Amino acid sequence: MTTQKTPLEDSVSQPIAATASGDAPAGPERRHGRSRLTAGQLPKWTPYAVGAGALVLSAAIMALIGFNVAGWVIIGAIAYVVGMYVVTLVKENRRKATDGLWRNLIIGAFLIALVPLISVMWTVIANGWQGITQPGFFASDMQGITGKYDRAAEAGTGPILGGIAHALVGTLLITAAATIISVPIGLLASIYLVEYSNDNVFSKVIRFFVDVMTGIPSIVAGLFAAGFMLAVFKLFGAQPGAQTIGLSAAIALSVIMIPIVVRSTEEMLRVVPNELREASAALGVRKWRTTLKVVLPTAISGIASGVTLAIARVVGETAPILVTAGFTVATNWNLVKDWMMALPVYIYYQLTTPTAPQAPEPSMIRAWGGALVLIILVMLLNLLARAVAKWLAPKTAGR
Amino acid sequence: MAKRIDANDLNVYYGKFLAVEGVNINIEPRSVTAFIGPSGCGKTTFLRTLNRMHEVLPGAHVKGKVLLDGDDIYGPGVDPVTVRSQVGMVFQRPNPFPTMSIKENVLAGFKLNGKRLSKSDADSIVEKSLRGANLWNEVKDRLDKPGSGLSGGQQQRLCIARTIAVEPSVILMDEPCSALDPISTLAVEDLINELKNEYTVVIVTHNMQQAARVSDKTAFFNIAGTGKPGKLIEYAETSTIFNNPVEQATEDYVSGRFG
Amino acid sequence: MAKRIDANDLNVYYGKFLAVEGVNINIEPRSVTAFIGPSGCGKTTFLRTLNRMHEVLPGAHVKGKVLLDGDDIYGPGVDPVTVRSQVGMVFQRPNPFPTMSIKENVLAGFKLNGKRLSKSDADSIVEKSLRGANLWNEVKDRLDKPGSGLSGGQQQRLCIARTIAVEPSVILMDEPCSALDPISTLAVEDLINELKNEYTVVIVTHNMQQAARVSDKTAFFNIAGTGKPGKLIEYAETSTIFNNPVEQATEDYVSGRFG
Amino acid sequence: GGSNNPGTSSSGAGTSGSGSGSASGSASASDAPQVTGTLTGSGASSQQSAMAAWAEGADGIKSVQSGLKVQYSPDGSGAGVKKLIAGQVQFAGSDAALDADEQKQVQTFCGPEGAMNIPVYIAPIAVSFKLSGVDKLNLDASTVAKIFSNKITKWNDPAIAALNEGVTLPDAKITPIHRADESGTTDNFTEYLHSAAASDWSWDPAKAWPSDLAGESAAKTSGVVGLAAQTEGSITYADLAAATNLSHASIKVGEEYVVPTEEAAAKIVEASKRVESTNKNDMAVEIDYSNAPAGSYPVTMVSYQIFCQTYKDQNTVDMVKAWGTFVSSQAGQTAAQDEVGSAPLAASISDEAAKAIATITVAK
Amino acid sequence: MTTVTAPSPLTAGEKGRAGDKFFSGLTFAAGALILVVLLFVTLFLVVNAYPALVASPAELTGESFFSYVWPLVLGTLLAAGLALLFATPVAIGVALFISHVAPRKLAKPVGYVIDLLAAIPSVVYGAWGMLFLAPLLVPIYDWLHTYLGWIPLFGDPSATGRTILTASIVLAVMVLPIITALSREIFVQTPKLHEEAALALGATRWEMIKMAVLPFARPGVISAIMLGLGRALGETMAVALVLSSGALGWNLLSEGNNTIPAEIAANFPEASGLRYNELIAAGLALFVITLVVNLAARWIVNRHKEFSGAN
Ligand SMILES: Nc1ncnc2c1ncn2[C@@H]1O[C@H](COP(=O)(O)OP(=O)(O)OP(=O)(O)O)[C@@H](O)[C@H]1O
Ligand SMILES: Nc1ncnc2c1ncn2[C@@H]1O[C@H](COP(=O)(O)OP(=O)(O)OP(=O)(O)O)[C@@H](O)[C@H]1O
Ligand SMILES: [Mg+2]
Ligand SMILES: [Mg+2]
Ligand SMILES: O=P([O-])([O-])[O-]
Repeated sequence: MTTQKTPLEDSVSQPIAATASGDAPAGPERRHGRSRLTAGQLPKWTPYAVGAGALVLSAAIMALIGFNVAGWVIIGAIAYVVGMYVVTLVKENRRKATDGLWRNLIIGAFLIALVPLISVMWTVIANGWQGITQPGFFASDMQGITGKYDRAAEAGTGPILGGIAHALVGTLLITAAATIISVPIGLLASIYLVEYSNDNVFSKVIRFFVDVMTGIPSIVAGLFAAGFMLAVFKLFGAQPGAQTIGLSAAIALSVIMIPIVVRSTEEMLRVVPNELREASAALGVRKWRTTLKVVLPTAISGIASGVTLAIARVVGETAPILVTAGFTVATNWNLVKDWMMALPVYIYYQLTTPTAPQAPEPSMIRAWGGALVLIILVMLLNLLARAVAKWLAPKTAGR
Repeated sequence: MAKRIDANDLNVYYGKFLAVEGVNINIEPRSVTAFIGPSGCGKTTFLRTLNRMHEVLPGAHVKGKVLLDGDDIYGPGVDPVTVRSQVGMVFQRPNPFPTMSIKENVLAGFKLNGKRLSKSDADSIVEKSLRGANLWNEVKDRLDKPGSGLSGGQQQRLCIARTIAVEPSVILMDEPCSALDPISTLAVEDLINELKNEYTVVIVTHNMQQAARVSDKTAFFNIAGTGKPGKLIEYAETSTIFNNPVEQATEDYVSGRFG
Repeated sequence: MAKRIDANDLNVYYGKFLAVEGVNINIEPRSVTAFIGPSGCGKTTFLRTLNRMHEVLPGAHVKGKVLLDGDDIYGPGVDPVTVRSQVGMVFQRPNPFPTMSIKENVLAGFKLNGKRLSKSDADSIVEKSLRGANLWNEVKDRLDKPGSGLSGGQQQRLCIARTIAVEPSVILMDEPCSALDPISTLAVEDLINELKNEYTVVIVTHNMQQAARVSDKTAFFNIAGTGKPGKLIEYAETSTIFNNPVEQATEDYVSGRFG
Repeated sequence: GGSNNPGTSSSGAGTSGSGSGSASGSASASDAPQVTGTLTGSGASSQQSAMAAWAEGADGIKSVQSGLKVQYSPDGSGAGVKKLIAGQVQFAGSDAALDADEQKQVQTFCGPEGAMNIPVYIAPIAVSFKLSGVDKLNLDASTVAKIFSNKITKWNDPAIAALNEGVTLPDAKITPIHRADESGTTDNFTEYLHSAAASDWSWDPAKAWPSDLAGESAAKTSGVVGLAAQTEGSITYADLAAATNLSHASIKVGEEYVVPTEEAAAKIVEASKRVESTNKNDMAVEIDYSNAPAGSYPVTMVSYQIFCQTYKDQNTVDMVKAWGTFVSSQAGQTAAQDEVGSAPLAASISDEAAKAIATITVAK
Repeated sequence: MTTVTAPSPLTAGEKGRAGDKFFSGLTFAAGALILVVLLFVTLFLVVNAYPALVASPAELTGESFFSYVWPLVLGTLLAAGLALLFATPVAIGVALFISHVAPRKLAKPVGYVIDLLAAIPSVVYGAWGMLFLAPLLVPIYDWLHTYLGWIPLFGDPSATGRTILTASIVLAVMVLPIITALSREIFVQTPKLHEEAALALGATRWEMIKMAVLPFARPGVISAIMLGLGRALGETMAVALVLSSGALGWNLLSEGNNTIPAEIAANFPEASGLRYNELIAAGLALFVITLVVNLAARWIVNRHKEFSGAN
């Protein structure tokens, strides 16, 4: 099985697939008369013609109700999809028309998904670029930064000071700790569900409650972790308040992460073909080894995806971290002592309570800069996960 | 209904690897052609080029022409779907749809035509196809059970039933009987004999006796060595291939101890 | 090394469905036993009970006893892994590990169990096993390529190599040659003959000639009708089964046209 | 390296000094003995900007107590008080003084005398609007109440026009914007409406906006300010210091209209009565809206820091004293005014606060 | 069963079995741990919610806890439901685009690009929603109201665009990558064997998807949707920032409605005494909804249970 399944390359005479299909080069000497295999087929330029027609039609409609570009494109796209369907239906047959319709809808779905993506990314990059290019943005924390400097910065008489060092350190540590806690638990639990439970009642209960767990609001997870750690610390006679540490936040995040890891991993393990398990078992391999060495590597790409999703989810959480790890302007490398800052908390507070209320601009710049860094961080993680997955994944080829 | 197939100078690649080289072959309509040859020589590979299943694999492509009744199936603008609905295929490994019942499996291809099927029509198609594949008696009481709960041989016959239900012009079969017991094999061979009246049939087999029994013409493929491409060595009437082949390699192969 | 197998009153179930009923059989060490019978009669099912692979399927279970050198493999406290490491198996459908190269596939039995092998040991095991499965020449230049890029027959032989690499006491083979050409079939049959000197070999085959050629004893399974359980009809010396069987059903089956 | 912080770096006393011009750090301006340690507080987010000035600023606590580190988590007043009660922090910041119940609960941690509310941050709440062509507006309590209770819906409503002769008001819809989250600002604002315009505002003052009053809302001060700045014809209420890019209405006090300013806000606090408390050092005030002195701005929020009367150990007592005294001192208040634009406490209040804080002792 | 005198050599290998036992014990423990955590969470919720549940109505925000919480419950379900309604078809479309439609060279980068959506923290979605999306939607809402105003859902439009519909759109964007990424991974795992079987029958690409891919992936896709649902139900910050909250109402174009997580996040900081318990009780209510929704979803799924596609 391939890591990233390549599309099946049976082109249905649409431009997007034609470029990729392994067609033989067109024979130089075409037979006289059209091939019966292409008989009744729409000419190649049909999509372009329909597209042009759709845009014209759309322009006409827009002329009636007032022109705007977005409306023109949207109505044009709808007209194109409908137009292609009708033309294919009339000129060819229903199956081809349906195929084309779905293809267009699927491509359309992709384009629709790109719209918010581009919009959000544009917002973040446009606003955040200035932040991350501030000198010292990554190296400094917010110690000593007060509204005075921001006011000066906004007035143009000083640089924008302060940075995200403390928040970045906190986010990395807290997220790493949460990952270290949740991924093994999540993986093991999903292995239990798929490989060991035989679908017994206990596994059904776990599966059900894991689903329920996915719906716990993050703030509740945070409050829970704070309360839990307080109880634990009390048990060991620590000072109240000593539980406000990075580790508490990591536990809160784990409560959010675990169900995501379990659910995604479970699905990925489930689609590993049984014949592989049997092949391994028949060689006298113990089940745990089979699981670790045959099943997991086969599913690794999907598992990596799920874990990345889980990390991406928690790395952006604000409320649970604030109520567990506190709020600080100084860099703290210690997960089990003192307050710790995290990037989302930083972003949230820079946005909502600017350092200088009269001059929020520098805070905004720092906030968006932090957001951009956070996104870049997750993307790097994603790349890393993909690299790991590729490294462990099935060698591709073959039927 | 039956169509002729001609391959001209066909080279078949997996990415950069040339798996089959320079095949020229003319397959007559209403005939049974058998492909024989040692394992790994490219029989499956070549067979899959005849209905454009080959290109489904990433990087796999062909050079040359395959003509279906004179029309190049690799010609510009040709839709592989059109080709495949005319050239059906039974795979070397049985592959019933696991989420479908036995009945749905049989009707899977047929339903694609989108013609509304009355229940009685559907039933008669299912019965006819399953009888054709000699599976009817074994499964008639559990048509609504999943196709994956069948034994290996039963699955293979289910796939045969599924393919003939569509009634394509050409039927390609990749070792259709390798998982079958003699009785089922016999039934499938009978089926092939029957199909020949209306369709063009191409079958890959390791069983020389089977090739001798069912085919009109036989193509012998061979491979010179590892990493080399497979080639069509000899293609002639089945009796010629088995009794006085032109090539030494053919003679060696067919006179080896029979499988 | 070889061990004897005795099944006493074995019933095999898929959930509630009784697939094979009341099998009593004694398989001698250092012998080759062939299972024959029509498709769907339970050969695979029964074979899989001999190394406890059957119970891998959800709901599948057995009643009765299977003794390996006198020890009940279904006895209390018996570890199926221990059983399986003594009773190896080649499946009806080739199933190389897609995550592994050809070489890793052959060594899977060691590597997966966490055994350390020196490079030279590993190389010699790989070569010996692949030669044994008659695959060495075809793949020696691409041992690091994925096992799934092989032809059907090559994959099957790879699975055979993988099984003999770990040198179990008993080797079960489910139609090992069904995807093989005569030459490879011959090689595998030779291999079986060789294995017999040290191991107990059980093979399922649809090919009567093969059964006749390689086996010492033959067991004929049959099924009375759909939904009925498969039964062991007759078990005797191969020559007896093929020349003067006791049961009419056996006679009918083996005298049918051969596959 | 590469740090661009103006003040102390995390390594301690050393100053990298890139932006700071004033004397700081080692130059101990106080005669008080030096204390070292970390003081932890939590509470109102309204104080957060001022907190930055007090805890981090060049003129902040570091200028008198270089060894005192103060950390403050802007969890919200309620959360801050809860944490103080639970003993998880040493002081709380709150937009509302402890009520009787809380005074009782806090005794577990603070000892039998409970805790004291010390006013440290006075903020005028501006009634701010965005209306093109209009940047000056006079309003009285009842008009404000009617606008926010959706009784007046147009800018050119006669009631508004009557207060603003000579101003051309457009025929535009008014979009009142309130806080979506519970907040001290809302509490003070509704308190003002409730007491100054009782007939037009029937709801009890509360941190939460009346749930049966529909309207646009946004989270946090910056949220309402941002939304108002985005929305033509909007009106909202927010901490004056943060209500940038908006115009502010003058509020009728007596017969005149008072522009929201820090001084005007400080004035009303100075004139306010104390609230009865079980702790004799408690300085919680209750603003008397109906008797606002001339020139004072009535819509004003007082934010407190809440300290225990007793702490378990001497070092905490020293830290709290050093901190509390500084924050409520004129120096601390000026620092906050410079940074945030809050109204400084009157000198009399500062002095009183210093006395109250001086009574903090170690628990017996 | 047997009366063995000498121990069977088959039972001798106890040592090797320890690894298996240990590992399966470990996986079981992990599963049990999850339940224990959930038990603790439940306990935490119940203990902290209890005072609000038994308090006299006078001390509560609403007339009773129930009257306080049910509009929030409906608001949460409305927002999450709309979000899933928007996101699911698009997400599955994108997943299919990546796995089966896009040219091979494009598929990987496209998958990566869509993963970007998951990388965006919810605060940023909130900020984007309130600063950018909401104003953008104002004219569209006006348009909807003008032309489709007769549908009760499209009543008087808000002047700011911060409505439940906007919040749902933001939520949809947030759950989209979750559903896409998991569905894609499952689609990709569809056995080639079955895809080829469909193609060889003359199926078009869409028919192949319908015949081989979707049935195989169905349980996985449902799981992905459930994960998305969990996210939509539990999302806090984005909703808190985007929505101009208020009383429950059917008009999607005006301010109003609220979700439980947003309600908790907005009011928790200032909450003290019973108000805090009330908020936690709202959290408990959400927990119960999630439970019920999942029960319902499982019931629907199991009703249509088909043959598993894995083997
Ligand atoms: N997916 C693939 N990628 C690369 N090489 C392949 C692939 N499939 C097959 N090959 C190689 O192509 C050659 C021909 O394989 P093919 O499957 O056509 O053989 P075959 O004649 O059908 O053999 P068999 O009788 O064993 O099925 C072999 O060398 C094989 O290893
Ligand atoms: N997983 C399963 N679940 C339920 N029934 C099954 C399953 N596998 C096989 N069966 C049934 O058990 C019976 C015996 O099957 P088995 O695979 O043992 O046959 P076989 O003799 O090996 O046939 P073949 O020669 O075709 O491989 C058949 O009726 C089959 O349909
Ligand atoms: Mg083949
Ligand atoms: Mg079988
Ligand atoms: O200071 P606030 O409580 O209004 O945020």
